Amino acid sequence: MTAQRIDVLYFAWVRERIGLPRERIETAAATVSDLIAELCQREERYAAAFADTKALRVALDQELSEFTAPLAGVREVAFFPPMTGG
Amino acid sequence: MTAQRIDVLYFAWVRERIGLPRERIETAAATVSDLIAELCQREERYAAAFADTKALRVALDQELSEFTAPLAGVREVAFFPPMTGG
Amino acid sequence: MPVRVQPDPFDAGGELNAFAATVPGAGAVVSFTGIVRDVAGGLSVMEIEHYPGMTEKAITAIADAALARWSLTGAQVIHRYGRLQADEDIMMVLTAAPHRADAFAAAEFLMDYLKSRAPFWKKEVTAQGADWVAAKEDDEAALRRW
Amino acid sequence: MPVRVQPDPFDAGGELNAFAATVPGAGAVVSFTGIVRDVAGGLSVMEIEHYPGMTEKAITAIADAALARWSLTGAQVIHRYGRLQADEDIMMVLTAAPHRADAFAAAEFLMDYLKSRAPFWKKEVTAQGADWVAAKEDDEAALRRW
Repeated sequence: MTAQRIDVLYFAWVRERIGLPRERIETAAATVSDLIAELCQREERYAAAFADTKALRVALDQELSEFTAPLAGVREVAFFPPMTGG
Repeated sequence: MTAQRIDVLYFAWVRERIGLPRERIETAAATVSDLIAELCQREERYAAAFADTKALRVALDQELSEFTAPLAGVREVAFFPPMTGG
Repeated sequence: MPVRVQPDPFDAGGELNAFAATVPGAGAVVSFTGIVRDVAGGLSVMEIEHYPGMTEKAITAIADAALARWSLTGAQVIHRYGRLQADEDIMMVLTAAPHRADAFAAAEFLMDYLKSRAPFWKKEVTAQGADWVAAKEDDEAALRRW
Repeated sequence: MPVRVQPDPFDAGGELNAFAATVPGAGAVVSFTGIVRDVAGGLSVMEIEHYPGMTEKAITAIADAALARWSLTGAQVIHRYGRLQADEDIMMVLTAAPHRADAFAAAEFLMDYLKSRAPFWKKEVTAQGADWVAAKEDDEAALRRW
């Protein structure tokens, strides 16, 4: 897969651990899991945020999705803990 | 059982069929069913109102009760169709 | 557990705010408003008859059962009687609880019991005449889940 | 199906009345108000973060599912974000239907989905520090009944 530019957003404690609310990433990751692996290799704060993906949720272009989902054509990926609305 | 004075109340279509909302009755009826039998012998309009007791409910001193319940000491008996509140 | 049985209209929104102001510790407030429906079209008035004395007693008993069964910080029932027009509010149930499941369950329980165990009778008056609303088997069935 | 996501306070009673005025044919209106609880004591503020763009989309999808599943004459969701004090209203769900069972079921369904599927995150700030509210297993379990 060719590289693409994706906006990656972080919310709640994921945002706090990584230290920023969003960033634009150039990546050739095929799936969400691949993207996480790539981020974890960058810096310790990413590895800390993504240490337990069971405690995380992902949305692709603002729709809840799976870590196995392909990233082809996706413009926005968001990582966050389980939601606590209501 | 000795005779006692009881206020008998009628609501909704029971009241309309009998033609009055309440009356005081001197009766020696031992149970609600006995009282109904006694009323039915009085006049056709009572017989009409009490024709189908399955369509009726009874309250003794303002508590829902059974047709087999004794009347001893009861001061107020009310007859009405199934309730339609709310 | 305030119970009000009255002929006068009430303001549902005002009642909700007044109730919510009196239930400290609530995380959840549920309100139910029952409204006169003109089901067949042509309803000129709905007459609601009740049994003064028994009505308050029966509703208080229903509400006490709800307070005993769920963890509530408050509950309130308002029910009108007399002559009502289509789209007027008939009655209102309000419940408050630390957690939403309790507030919802208690409100549904109160409604189910009010429908079939509080001494009210509805009569629909149209140009064609007047008919007492028949009790629904559904409403009797709803009681069996509690 | 109006969805409002806003930082500003809202007036629950006023919202109930405004909603009820827009749902002709309703015999039943249910409202749920969620309120900030100071569970442990000492809450100085609750911060609610959300995901602008996805929030409205997610709530609209949840509400469309409710409208498809039950016979409703209307539904509305209001949810705040930002900084809230104890006892402030966080959010409100309103449903209207010809029959009460539909209005209740849809309101509970909307609440269950909003709790776990709308992108909001709560943080409790006390003198001792700040903690993100953990999702409850109960809330996830509540979804499985629908």
